[in-house]
Amino acid sequence: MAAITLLEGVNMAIDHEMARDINVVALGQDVGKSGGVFRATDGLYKKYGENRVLDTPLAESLIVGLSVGMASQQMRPIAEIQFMGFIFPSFNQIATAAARMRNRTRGRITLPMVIRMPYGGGIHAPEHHSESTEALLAHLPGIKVVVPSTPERAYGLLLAAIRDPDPVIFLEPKRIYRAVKQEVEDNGEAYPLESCFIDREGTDITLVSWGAMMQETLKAADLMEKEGVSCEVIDLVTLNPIDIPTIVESVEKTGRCIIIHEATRAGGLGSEIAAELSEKALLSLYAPIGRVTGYDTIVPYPKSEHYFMPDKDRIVDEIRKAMEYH
Amino acid sequence: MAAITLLEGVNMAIDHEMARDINVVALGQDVGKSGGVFRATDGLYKKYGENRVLDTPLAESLIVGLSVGMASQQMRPIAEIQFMGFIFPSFNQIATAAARMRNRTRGRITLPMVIRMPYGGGIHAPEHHSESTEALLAHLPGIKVVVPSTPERAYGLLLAAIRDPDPVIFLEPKRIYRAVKQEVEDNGEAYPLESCFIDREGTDITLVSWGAMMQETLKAADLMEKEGVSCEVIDLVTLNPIDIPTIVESVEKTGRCIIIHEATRAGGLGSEIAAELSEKALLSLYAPIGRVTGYDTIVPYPKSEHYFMPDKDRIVDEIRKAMEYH
Amino acid sequence: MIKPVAKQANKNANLRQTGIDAATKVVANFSIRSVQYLDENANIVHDLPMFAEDSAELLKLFRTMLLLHHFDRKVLMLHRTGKIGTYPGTLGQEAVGVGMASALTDDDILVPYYRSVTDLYVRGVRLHEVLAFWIGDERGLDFKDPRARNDLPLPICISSQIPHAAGVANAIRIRGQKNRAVLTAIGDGGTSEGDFYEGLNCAGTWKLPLVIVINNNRWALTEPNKCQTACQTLAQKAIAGGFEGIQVDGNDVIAVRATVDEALQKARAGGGPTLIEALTYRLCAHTTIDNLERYVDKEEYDQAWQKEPLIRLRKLLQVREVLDEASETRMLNEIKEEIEHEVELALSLPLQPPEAIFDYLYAELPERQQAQRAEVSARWRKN
Amino acid sequence: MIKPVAKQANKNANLRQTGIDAATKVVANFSIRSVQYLDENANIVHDLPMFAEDSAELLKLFRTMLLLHHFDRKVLMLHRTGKIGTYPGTLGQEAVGVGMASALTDDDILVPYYRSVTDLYVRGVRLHEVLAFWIGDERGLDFKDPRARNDLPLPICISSQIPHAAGVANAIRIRGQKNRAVLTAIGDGGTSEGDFYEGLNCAGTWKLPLVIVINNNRWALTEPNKCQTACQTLAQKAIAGGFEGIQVDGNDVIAVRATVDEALQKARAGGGPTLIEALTYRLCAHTTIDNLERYVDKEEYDQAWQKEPLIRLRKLLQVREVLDEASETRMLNEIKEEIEHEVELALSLPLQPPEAIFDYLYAELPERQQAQRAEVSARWRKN
Ligand SMILES: Cc1ncc(C[n+]2csc(CCOP(=O)(O)OP(=O)(O)O)c2C)c(N)n1
Ligand SMILES: Cc1ncc(C[n+]2csc(CCOP(=O)(O)OP(=O)(O)O)c2C)c(N)n1
Ligand SMILES: [Mg+2]
Ligand SMILES: [Mg+2]
Repeated sequence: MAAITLLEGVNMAIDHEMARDINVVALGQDVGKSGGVFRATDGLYKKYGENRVLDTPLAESLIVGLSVGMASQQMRPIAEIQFMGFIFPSFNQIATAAARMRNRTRGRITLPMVIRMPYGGGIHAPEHHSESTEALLAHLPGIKVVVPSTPERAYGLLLAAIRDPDPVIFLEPKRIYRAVKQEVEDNGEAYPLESCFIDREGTDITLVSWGAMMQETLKAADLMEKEGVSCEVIDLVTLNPIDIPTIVESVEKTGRCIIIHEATRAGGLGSEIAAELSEKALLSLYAPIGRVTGYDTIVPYPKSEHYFMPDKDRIVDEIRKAMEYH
Repeated sequence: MAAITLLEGVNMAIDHEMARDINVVALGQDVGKSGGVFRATDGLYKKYGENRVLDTPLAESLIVGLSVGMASQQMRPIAEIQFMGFIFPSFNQIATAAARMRNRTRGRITLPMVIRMPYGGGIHAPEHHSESTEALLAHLPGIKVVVPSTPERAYGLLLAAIRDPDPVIFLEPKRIYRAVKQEVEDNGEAYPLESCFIDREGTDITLVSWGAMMQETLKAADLMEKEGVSCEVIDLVTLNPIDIPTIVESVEKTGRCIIIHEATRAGGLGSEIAAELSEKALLSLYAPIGRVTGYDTIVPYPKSEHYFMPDKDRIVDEIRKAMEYH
Repeated sequence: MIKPVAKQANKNANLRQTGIDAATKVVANFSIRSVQYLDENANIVHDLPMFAEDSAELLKLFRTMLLLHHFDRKVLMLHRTGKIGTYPGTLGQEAVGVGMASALTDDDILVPYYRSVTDLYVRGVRLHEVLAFWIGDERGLDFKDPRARNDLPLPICISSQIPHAAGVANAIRIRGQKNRAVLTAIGDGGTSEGDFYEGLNCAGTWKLPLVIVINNNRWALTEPNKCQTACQTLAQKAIAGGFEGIQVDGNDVIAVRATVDEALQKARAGGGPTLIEALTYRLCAHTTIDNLERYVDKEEYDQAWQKEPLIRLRKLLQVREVLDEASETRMLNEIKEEIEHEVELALSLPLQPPEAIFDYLYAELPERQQAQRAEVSARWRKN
Repeated sequence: MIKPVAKQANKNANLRQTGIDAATKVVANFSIRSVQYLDENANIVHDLPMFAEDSAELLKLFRTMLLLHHFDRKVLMLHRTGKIGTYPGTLGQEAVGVGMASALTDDDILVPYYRSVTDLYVRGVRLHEVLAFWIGDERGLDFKDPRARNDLPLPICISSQIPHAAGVANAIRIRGQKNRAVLTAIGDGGTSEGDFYEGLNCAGTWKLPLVIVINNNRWALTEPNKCQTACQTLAQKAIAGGFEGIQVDGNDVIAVRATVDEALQKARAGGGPTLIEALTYRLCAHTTIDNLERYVDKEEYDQAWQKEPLIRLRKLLQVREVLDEASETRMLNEIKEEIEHEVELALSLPLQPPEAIFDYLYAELPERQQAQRAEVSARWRKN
């Protein structure tokens, strides 16, 4: 069992399911012969041929629309959108077709499909290549939205996404595509798509994050530990549905909560979690719920991106503020 | 001065600005010769001609993209999207072009443009004709999002939107297009695009809503008044930016808050307001912040729409819950 | 530093006289053909296809068209009496849907567009289902006829069905199924949307077993063709997809059926897609809630009635002596009975239970929605 | 009840032999022409346009192309030494951008695409500006040359510029400005996106003063033309818009310039849009961070170098005795100086202040962002 990256975890899951189920096909721009811009589908074209790993025309609405059509005939398409910044041309197909087919046909036609894409900043990529607009997707009933933060979770969650009978959006934090290696067994075991992970138990404050921000959050928790602050760290993993009960339980214990995400603050998913807590755990709160997020501005170009991105320092500051609140 | 409907307020504002400024043009599907499906542009084609009131091809991405191009040359396009449910094909043009032009050219090119559309349910319209996805728009920095709830506000806010130097999304609650009449003077006076309205002062609880839900909210406030509960009612009006200071001030006074909107709950704008309050007014809260919203499901077809839609009864229940909380 | 050249006014003037014409050679030629068998006066302008020799067959098509014709009128009445709201009629366009769908086999798949009642009916979808959908009940899209079980539901988002149809066709291609093809439809206005072209382009690139029929009824809501396009034919849009486009007289059901039939056979045999523009006329308003008198030229409209598809087929059948006034009256009575029955079924459909707004969201309802479902249940069961 | 017909296997078989062919008539014809003046061996295959008689003029074009050619190589070096990240080169495609932009007047407007460094350069945009954009500084799009002030910035979203270009052209049309037209560009891959067609369709419908140039460099990232389209020419996409499409040898700068020039004149005169497909080859990788050896056929690539646009123009200029080795070396030295200077300017550009991430969001910054701006300021000023 070799140590693999998150990216390799993605590849391994797709490979596993393609081997297992002839109905699974991968499609997208450059995913075929060349294996994708990040190599997420590397080797699959050679292994499964051009009928199961399809280089599509450069058209995102088409890619999702094709997937809807294929899934309606009991295939299991895994579509790649090259970067999350380019999901918008396909937004109509996601919102009005993919998310609704089961509902509008009263279950006659269902869509077992995955739309996966690299997302988030921090790799000094050009404009539109650093977006983190998960809140837009998580607001749409009828789809699921999932984000792994480790190689092992990438593998187990993507397996689950591919097997899920409904459309799943799978967001891959590209900043940590190759950042960490982990031993992951190719055992075909899928994770549930409705549970978060408590990555570290703690008693003073709950930190909720997902994707690449988990790294910064864990670093901040380490730093605070040295100051004697015990952080409970939750990897949210599923953005729709959100595992609110686990978060509420944690906050009932710690009395404080900070949510960390890259996305713009206003209307970001931090708001949703804070709102749920302010409803379900109000009396447990010793301090206002903090949100450490991208600012309410457009993701800056690479040279100024660091001003925008949450980092461990901003998280630490917010933790201190919560701990000192009275 | 005649009493006019909200729809006529919209028409009057467009007319006023077209008369005043040759750069103002209206465009969209069916807006020209026939005056639009709801008649929002009625009479303008005849008055200003086919060069200023344009029947576009049936293509939403084009409509917004055209507006971006025209605005970049100092025209002031007012684009109509026929129903909010059909905004998705244009989402890419809104998010990646309209919202960012000023920022990405460091102010060299700016886009004084309006995208207006009827939104919301309650008129027994077919699928996709009852959407209320304002949260998706309000999450995008670089645009403004505005919703009037009365004829007079429709007029004053739309004037402001047309004159604004940046892109404004103008959402028209079609359920009350013709519901109320009000005397509105065609005086060219615009409202600011960053302030909410306190429609009723109260001391026990703050109700925040917008659009057609204002009607239900005011009804609920009336009912509660009879039970001796004094509601402060806020018409949010601008969804981006949100006038948080006014809401915080109100909640500091009342100690309770309920947000009412048609849109789906998870990731709806109610979350954003609740999150801000849970941060800025936590210690003033006597009760959890309530949200009365559409459920987390797809807007049902007309026959079942009433199960989904917030109404005065649901608001009243939530107010009682907040008042009884301890 | 040598500066790039910006103005060339004089030289341009010279150039203009000579122009680039002399320096060009033709590298590609295309033409668009048009198909018609039966003209508006029921003259047979070309030898009929085999199936049309069979009068019983034509009589079936006639009956179906007549039924849909009268269904439209019925629905309009229902609207006037406040029984139903928005419904997009197919008056005048019956030959398009009936002709195209009658060329399908059970193995083929239909991907309808929102105005597709006629093709759906041929496919076995019952009128009360379509009506239920328009009245506002999701169950209308849960098509019950086995032939239509895999057909896609009506899409409301104009043009979004074209990529779906390409996807269905792609599934067939990938699976190497040689007995199947996909048939889809779209309006003339729909050809302005990006999704239409993206699907066309992909269909050509992958040689998909797909036939796309444009119901060119000359109107997109209140906008006539000229607001949508500068093209002399919509069939020529296929040239941008790199495959054949063909025009057909959409009021000649024989031509529609023959053309679609041949295109489907080509598709099944691996010959790739075809775009078919069926020229017809929307003799009804956009929907029941629209008033066409506001924007349609009366004279144009009256002329269009002269070319209406039932007239010529009726004449042909009368000449062949398989139809006369008496038999048509009998037919009409039967038809009206079916329509009444279907309308009754649609209007008497009991409401779905309140909980149903959650029950088809996911295979398994997440906790959050379970709680909301319970809330809805409690609220509406008590009342 | 007569049931609709689903299967017609036997009859279909018969029909197939006869087919609809006999029942068709041709209703529209189209052809695509191609323009070339100078072939790859510098043979003049057609009488040159006026401007090309002027050797000084051609020398300017040559110099500009040579400069951009070397700029590309310089940027690749900078990438290898870690000084810059992603940059999309124009190696091999210099004649497209230089040829098209040199046909513009100052009154026209350019709507570039993301790989548009060559046309922008001709327009007066400095190389350090384009470089700054790619290095990750928004100021790169704040074009300083007066000619480019109204030109649109580089768009990263493929194809999104086409509706913008149509909008700019529409502003010109509405204002009745007869001295202006809009020139825009797109890649071959970009022709698969819906926005491309929506813009095309509108340009045709409204007869917009718009010229669209497709830089067909045969690749869209790692996908060759055949992954994008079944069309034999991309120029034929114009037929779907109802206007003229024309192909041009994109390695023949004279042909590009002449064709675009004529199309712009037509546009200014109210003759409507033109689509021009310029056939060239991407001799560089997709961007500096891509490796073309992984997917490009070596032989095809080597052959493409033989047709590269500088070779033939150099030969012509040498024959005309306005260029020789010595003068080209001098030219190259000057060019390299300009390039070094521009690179220096780009790399030495001081960072924008932290607050600048807020300062161009709206004309007036809302309260919420004002507070965030203060936070950023405090955080980054103290460090
Ligand atoms: C994406 C989208 N935009 C707008 C509409 C509103 N709309 C419904 S039908 C219609 C006109 C369609 O015209 P056409 O495609 O010619 O079809 P027809 O109605 O003539 O059958 C419009 C604009 C819609 N349903 N979907
Ligand atoms: C909407 C969108 N989707 C995907 C991308 C990623 N992407 C950048 S360039 C490119 C290929 C473009 O090919 P082509 O249009 O031929 O232009 P070229 O690069 O050859 O100049 C892709 C897929 C993008 N920038 N925008
Ligand atoms: Mg139509
Ligand atoms: Mg290319």
